[in-house]
Amino acid sequence: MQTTEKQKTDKQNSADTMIDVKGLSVNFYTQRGVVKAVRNLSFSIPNGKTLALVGESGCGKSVTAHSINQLLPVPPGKIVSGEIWFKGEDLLKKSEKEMQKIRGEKISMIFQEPMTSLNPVFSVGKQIADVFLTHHALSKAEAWERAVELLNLVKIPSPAKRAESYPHQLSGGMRQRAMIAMALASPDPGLMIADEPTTALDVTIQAQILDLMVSLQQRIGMSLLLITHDMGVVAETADHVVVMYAGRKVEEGDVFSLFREPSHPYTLGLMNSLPSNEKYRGAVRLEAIPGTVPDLLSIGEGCPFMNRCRYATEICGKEFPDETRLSEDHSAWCHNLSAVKESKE
Amino acid sequence: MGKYILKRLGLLIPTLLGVITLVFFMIALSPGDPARVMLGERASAEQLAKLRADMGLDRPLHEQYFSYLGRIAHLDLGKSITTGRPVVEEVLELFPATMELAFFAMLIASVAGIIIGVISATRRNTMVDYVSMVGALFGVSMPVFWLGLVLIMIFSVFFDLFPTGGRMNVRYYMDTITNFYLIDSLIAVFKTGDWHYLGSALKHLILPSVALGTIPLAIIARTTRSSMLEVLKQDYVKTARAAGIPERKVVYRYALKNALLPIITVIGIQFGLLLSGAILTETIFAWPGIGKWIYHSISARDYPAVQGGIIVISTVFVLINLLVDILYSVVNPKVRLK
Amino acid sequence: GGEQEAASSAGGDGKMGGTLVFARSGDSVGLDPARETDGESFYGATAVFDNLVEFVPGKTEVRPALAESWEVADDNLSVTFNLRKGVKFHDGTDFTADAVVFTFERQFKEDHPYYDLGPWKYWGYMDMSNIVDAVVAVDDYTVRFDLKKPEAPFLANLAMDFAGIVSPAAVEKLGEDFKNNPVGTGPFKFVEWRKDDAIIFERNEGYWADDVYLDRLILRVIPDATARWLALQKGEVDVIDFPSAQDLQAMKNDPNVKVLQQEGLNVGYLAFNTSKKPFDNKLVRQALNYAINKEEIITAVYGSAGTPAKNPLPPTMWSYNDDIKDYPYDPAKAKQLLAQAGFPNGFSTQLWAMPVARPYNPNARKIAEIMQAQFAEIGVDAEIVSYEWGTYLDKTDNLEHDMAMLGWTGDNGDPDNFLWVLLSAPAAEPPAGNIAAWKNAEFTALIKEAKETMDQARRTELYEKAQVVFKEEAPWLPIAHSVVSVPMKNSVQGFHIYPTGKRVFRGVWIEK
Amino acid sequence: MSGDTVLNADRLHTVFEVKSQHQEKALLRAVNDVSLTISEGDVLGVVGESGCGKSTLGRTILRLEEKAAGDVLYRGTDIFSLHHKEMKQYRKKMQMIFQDPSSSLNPRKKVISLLKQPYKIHKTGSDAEIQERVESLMQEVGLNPRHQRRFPHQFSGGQRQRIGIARALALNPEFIVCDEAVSALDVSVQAQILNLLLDLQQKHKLTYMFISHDLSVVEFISTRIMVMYLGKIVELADKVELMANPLHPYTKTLFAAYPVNDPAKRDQKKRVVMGDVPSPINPPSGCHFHPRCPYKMPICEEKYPEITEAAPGHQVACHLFNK
Amino acid sequence: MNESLVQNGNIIEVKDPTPFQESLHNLKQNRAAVAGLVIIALFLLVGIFAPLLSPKSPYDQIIADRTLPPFSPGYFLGTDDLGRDMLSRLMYGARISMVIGVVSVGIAMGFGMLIGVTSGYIGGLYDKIVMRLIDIMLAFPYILLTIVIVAVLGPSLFNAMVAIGISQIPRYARLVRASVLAEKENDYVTAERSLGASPFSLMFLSILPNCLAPVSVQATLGVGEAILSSAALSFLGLGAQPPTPEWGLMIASSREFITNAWWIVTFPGLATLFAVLGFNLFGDGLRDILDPKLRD
Ligand SMILES: Nc1ncnc2c1ncn2[C@@H]1O[C@H](COP(=O)(O)OP(=O)(O)OP(=O)(O)O)[C@@H](O)[C@H]1O
Ligand SMILES: Nc1ncnc2c1ncn2[C@@H]1O[C@H](COP(=O)(O)OP(=O)(O)OP(=O)(O)O)[C@@H](O)[C@H]1O
Ligand SMILES: [Mg+2]
Ligand SMILES: [Mg+2]
Repeated sequence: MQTTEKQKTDKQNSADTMIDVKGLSVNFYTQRGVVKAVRNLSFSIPNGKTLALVGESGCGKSVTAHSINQLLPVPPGKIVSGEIWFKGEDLLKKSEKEMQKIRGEKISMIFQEPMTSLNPVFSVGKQIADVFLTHHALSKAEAWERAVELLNLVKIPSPAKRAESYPHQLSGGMRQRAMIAMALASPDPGLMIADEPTTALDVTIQAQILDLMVSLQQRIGMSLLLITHDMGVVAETADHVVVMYAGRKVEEGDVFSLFREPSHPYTLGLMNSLPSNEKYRGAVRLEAIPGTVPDLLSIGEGCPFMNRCRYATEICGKEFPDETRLSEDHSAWCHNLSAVKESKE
Repeated sequence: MGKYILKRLGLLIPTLLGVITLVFFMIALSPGDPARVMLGERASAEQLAKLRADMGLDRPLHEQYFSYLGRIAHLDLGKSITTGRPVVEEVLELFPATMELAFFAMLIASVAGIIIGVISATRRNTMVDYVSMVGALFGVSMPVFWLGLVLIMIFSVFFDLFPTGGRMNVRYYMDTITNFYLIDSLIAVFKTGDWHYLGSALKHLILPSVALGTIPLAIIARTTRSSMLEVLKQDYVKTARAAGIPERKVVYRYALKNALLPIITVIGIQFGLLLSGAILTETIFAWPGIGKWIYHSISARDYPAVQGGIIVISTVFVLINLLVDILYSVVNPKVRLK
Repeated sequence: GGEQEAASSAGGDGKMGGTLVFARSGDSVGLDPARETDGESFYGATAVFDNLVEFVPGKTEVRPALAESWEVADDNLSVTFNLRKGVKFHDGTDFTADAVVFTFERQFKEDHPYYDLGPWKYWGYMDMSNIVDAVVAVDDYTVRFDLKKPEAPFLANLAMDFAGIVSPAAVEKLGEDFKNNPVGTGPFKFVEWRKDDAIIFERNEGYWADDVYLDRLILRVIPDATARWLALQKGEVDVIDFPSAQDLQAMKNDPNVKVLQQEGLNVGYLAFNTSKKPFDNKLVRQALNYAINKEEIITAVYGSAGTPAKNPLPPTMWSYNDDIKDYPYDPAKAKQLLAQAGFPNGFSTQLWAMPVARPYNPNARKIAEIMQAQFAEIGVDAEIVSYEWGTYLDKTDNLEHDMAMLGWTGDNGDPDNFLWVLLSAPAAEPPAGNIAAWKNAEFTALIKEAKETMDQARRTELYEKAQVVFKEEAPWLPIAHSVVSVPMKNSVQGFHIYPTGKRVFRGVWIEK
Repeated sequence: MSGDTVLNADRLHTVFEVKSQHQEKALLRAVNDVSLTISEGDVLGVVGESGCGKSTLGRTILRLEEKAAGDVLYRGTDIFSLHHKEMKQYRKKMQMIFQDPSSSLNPRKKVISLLKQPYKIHKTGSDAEIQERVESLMQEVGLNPRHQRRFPHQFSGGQRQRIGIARALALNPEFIVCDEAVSALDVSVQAQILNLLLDLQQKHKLTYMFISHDLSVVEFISTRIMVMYLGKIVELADKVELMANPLHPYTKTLFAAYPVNDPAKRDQKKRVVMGDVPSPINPPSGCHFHPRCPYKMPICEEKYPEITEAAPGHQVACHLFNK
Repeated sequence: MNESLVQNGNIIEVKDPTPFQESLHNLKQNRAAVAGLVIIALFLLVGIFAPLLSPKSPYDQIIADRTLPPFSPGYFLGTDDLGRDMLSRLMYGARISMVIGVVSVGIAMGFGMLIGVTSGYIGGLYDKIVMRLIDIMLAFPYILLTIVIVAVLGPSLFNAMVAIGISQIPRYARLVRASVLAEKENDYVTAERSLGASPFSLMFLSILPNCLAPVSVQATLGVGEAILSSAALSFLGLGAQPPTPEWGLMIASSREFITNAWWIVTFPGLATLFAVLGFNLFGDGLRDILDPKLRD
């Protein structure tokens, strides 16, 4: 879980790192101007671990995910710099043909909307079987059989019958299970990217899906990139957390220390904004972060959080801070960490 | 499914009743009377009066209306005032010609339109895309009758590739059984081993079909393109790509089947429009079809003929819509009927 | 091509065989000639039916056909026909006097079992009920017509299509369907009718005359005139009807095509409604006559398919008064006359034009456009009005118009068929044949006398005088007589244009 | 649980006619026999899974949906018996704040006209007065009055929600239904809005019905909490009582399903969640929850349990507590 | 949302465009739409200023100068069969076509929107009846419907416009109804209802303006179609009457010249084609601009 630049270089070929993103920047060239959706983002996920990417809506989480398996809409999107090392290879140097082999075969993906992520005109079984057919040398019947097995694995009741159902005949939870099954149809599941897999679901269903994902991940031993904006979900599932704000990484760390010691003013504010926070028992007001997320179009070179930050100083508007390591597994990017720390006490 | 179809067919009746009523009163309200048209410049007053009485035109309107409804209820479309022949007979003779033309035009339009649309969508913002879409825009902007004349001038007169009009070289005395010449000529080929009939029938079909099919072709191409673009943006396409499904398969199997849904609807609508839109094409290509016939019947105030023709066209139109809905449900499991 | 065809001699070898495709503008309505009124229907009927007498090819004279000879009674009140023997209908039944009686009685005897298949329109048009009293079969091959009054054009009437002899057996068998499956004794047998497409006939092998050469005759429908011409150029058809005036020159220049032309028995005119102001004023009517440049109309609309008209009668009609001089095109004079009539600044009016092409006027609306422009020059502001055809006839009959175009095609070659129907005072009562509503005592007296006189010379004199009155009073602006043009492949021989508009395919052969 | 009764719903039913998959008509009982009382100053929190009828209940109480049976009394007046004119007067007193801040604001209207509309409809005051009031209203909800000429889409989600709140406040209502008023917002903004709602409640002495699927939000803001499942009330109690002592198995399930914001506690958590939410068109027989219930008894399949008072002020509809 | 954020130059203010400015901007980006607009503008200008621009009167006949080919002295595009200047007639034709488009579409849109809004909003039995009637009109093929209506009203240019307008009502009615049904679901409607707004103001002042985007696209395309339909009606003799220089009529009345004076037929055909093309291009572009789904 080392993410400093230096260490990453050492580790890039290391056998126990599944994916290593280095200095990723993504721009969108729109009619209104250039949207710098992701800037200089780095992180890595060790084999079999879960990394949670959290942040408010529009902060670049999905863009990051799509950059990894290169499904960004190009144009208007463009990866302007960075490297994405996956099992020792830089994915950004791969051709579309080669990427097609990697997608589904080694990196699978689950999307936020189970309602729209399955093709409405094919049965669920067929869609899963198709993935098998693409990546394995199987007959159609065999592929179907394997699809049914997978549906069983993701705990869909009477899977053989359900395989013949069309997406609209399934409930949201079942659809999301089917999506997971499809993601598992790869022959060599190394990395699974789950982009807000439970946001559209009810809590009771969300709990089931999260349990399922965690147990499957442990069973298969794949790495998981979990994208979410729900701190609760992070707390329950992640090993390591990257907090993003307006395209930038502002804090990252091991899940326990990050929740124990949120250090960046944004992370801190985020935690304080949660009404479920212990300290609000009986209180009548929350400690909210004032203001709103800036428009990525109009953002300068400084810290994007500065205009909502009560610790902001002059320097914040001029340059983005360097990494401050708080402990071995915990870093933050803020000019005024000491001030933050002081006020907490 | 059966129940659904029955229900839809049941809806046909009030719709047709509405159409019949609408036509009846509109024609009754329109100036000019059929007796006058029939008798021409030389009619005397007594002759006119007698003919009007014979045709029941002197009775009060509501009486005429209800007696007409009564006959329709017995599936009797009456007799054409101009020719005195049963309307059903005339329709059976002419309608196949129009159907054949419309069907063939639609076939050309659908196949070419879908291909062009898909290619444009997958090569969005390339030269191919621009050229096809500008071409398609020209297509929908074309006055059909003018296009027909131009096509004849170019392909028939200048290059001498196709006949100027008609359904078949009249010098071939082919037996007409179904009045669908493609079918009849196939039967003839079967019986005589002579391919001339089929060749001639096809050759005669091409120019009018192209003229008639241009607008639908353009519309289908455009619909296909935008529908494809829309579908290609959907999450499930992203899912398929993320699962490593090859791009060709994503486009032609995953996306196209979804994109077909609006296209089917458009094809249905266009087919319906073609049935009546054929009036102009039929006139220019001397095509003995029902559109031209209805048009002439309207100018001759031939009530029964107009009514009969419109009832038939409307019925077919409604049936095509039903067919489209059924087809739609075959492609789209969401509305698939049990 | 281009020159007129010399009459080819009948008989001889090498003429037999072949298919002739004749392209025309519309389909027949029905093929029972007594029921129908339109030329297209007659085209089909003529091939199937024979009459007792027939017109000499290209003429209005009458010659024997199914009747080998006839005698007119001294009192002119009956005609007895001696029928040709051994003639068979296409259905194999014999042609006898009974068939003749059947053919005619069904058209006027209200208790005839087939009277109800009518209306028998031409019988009415020709006023036959007031002419024919009875048709009597004297014996199997002799038929006598008893007349109510002496009627000079009666024989010519019998040569008209409505008098084609039908097979009683076939009518009895087919009933109403007879009009779709006609059976006569004519040169061609009906084979098949493809609605709005083609009617197919084949040669009647047992025909009583030996000048039927074509194996097959196909009447094909091509509504668009230019399309017909293109089809002829491409050889898809052999003869075409009603060519567009615009294409005539090209046709004449085409080496593979020849154009037969003959003046038609018709007149197209613009009638002034003399019952309305200001057309009740003779000066106004004359002024309007002076205002129109007919040459321009002919050039622009008729091309070489029309000649300017000065009289209500066509020039091919006997008693045509060629001494009459037309009003010259003289806008200045027209203006002066208008001023004299009290309209120095002209007036506003309506100019009605038929919505359809007629034999006597291929494009009334275009003529109206030209007239409108020319009237404008003398200050007359004419709004062009057009109704759907049936309405148009109704409204003109009821004299609702100011000025209206219309025309007439002669049926039987008698001047009375023009002048009485179109210009007599009795015909000016609505529904008026005389849509000028012109009630001129002198004119009506002249043609009434002519109608009742049997002496041709006297009649000619009277009609010529009437035409002088007409010209002076100017109830019409006669526009043109159309020239019938029939373009065909050079190989088509023996085709004749009939003044009455018939299309006869007997005697036609194809040069191989 | 303080003052007079503001609103009283008695055996309220709301039914929709819907088309089932096979195009057949079916009845959907979105609100099924719901009785509740809201007193002045109360914040009644309503939780439940998607589709359980929370919004429909809120809308029916405001007579924005027609009831099928039962009564809604607003300070003793049966609002469903009122004529259009009378109802208009009552509309001033009861307002609604919606979930989706973008769809609840007419995209073609500028903020100023959106906020002036309530006054225009009720014809209160001159143009100048209205203008003044609108500006102070904007200030009150934390919007810059200088932005009054902007269109809704030119604001952020949180700001749009503030516009919605301002509009609801315009006519000085007494009772506001907040239908998922903060669900669409990011947590940081959500906190701002929750604060605002609480401030306004105190300042204007408002009564809220607060609908949300997020337990933590409801827990934070409510004085009483009501849990719904498939159109029915399953449990209703004072907040403190309910959180400390949830009785209904569904309530327990629901509470257990919410993730806890503390990774340290994740291994201690025991989940009891199972199965999917059944379709409301065709709810299970007997107790709607029985197919998912770990404590299922034979009677649960047959009979819907009566709602009973298990503890003082703690109502629950479960056979376990039906003596 | 911007100005409070401006600080130290980190956040650069981007002024939010009004919806109109945004649409205008998008329009400028859409080359097809601009091309369409240019064509429309061209035809409009020619139409409006026809009396000033046209070299001759469109009605003046010089029979002696009939059927002169293009580039003949004095006649840039030649003359027609009555010796009238083609160019002038085409210019006046532009004026007529624009009027046809506007009037027909105006009728269709006016009634269609009224029907669509009311039936979509009110629903219930009223909606059922109205939609049944619309279905009947739709089951009645479009061209035949116009022909029958003209048969009732009598052939004239104005009646043709009315007929085309009436025949096009169903599409607007359906379009608006569908939009209303979708719009009705939006909470802003509920919100205004909860404020006590009257159904009238909800229908016409709140919902309808939000349904105008698809209507304006349809209307633009509809103008093109109306021009085509009117040309077709004139071609059948049911529309404009001579000597009106309406393009369809010009084609119809000179059809027979196609073999020997091509320009008389070809120019009105091309004029129609390009005018309609202009509206289609623009309508298409408008759809792209107004339909955010298709936008990048
Ligand atoms: N196709 C695109 N064109 C232009 N801008 C885009 C596009 N896709 C994303 N963006 C911009 O990139 C930024 C990051 O978007 P992204 O989807 O990654 O956000 P996110 O963190 O996933 O948010 P959410 O939680 O809402 O899913 C946003 O500001 C968005 O406006
Ligand atoms: N207008 C309507 N017509 C038909 N069915 C409706 C209508 N409105 C709501 N429903 C149905 O009624 C049920 C309850 O809906 P409601 O919106 O009240 O649920 P909810 O609890 O607010 O859910 P959510 O949390 O998703 O907002 C749902 O099944 C819904 O599909
Ligand atoms: Mg996202
Ligand atoms: Mg809700």
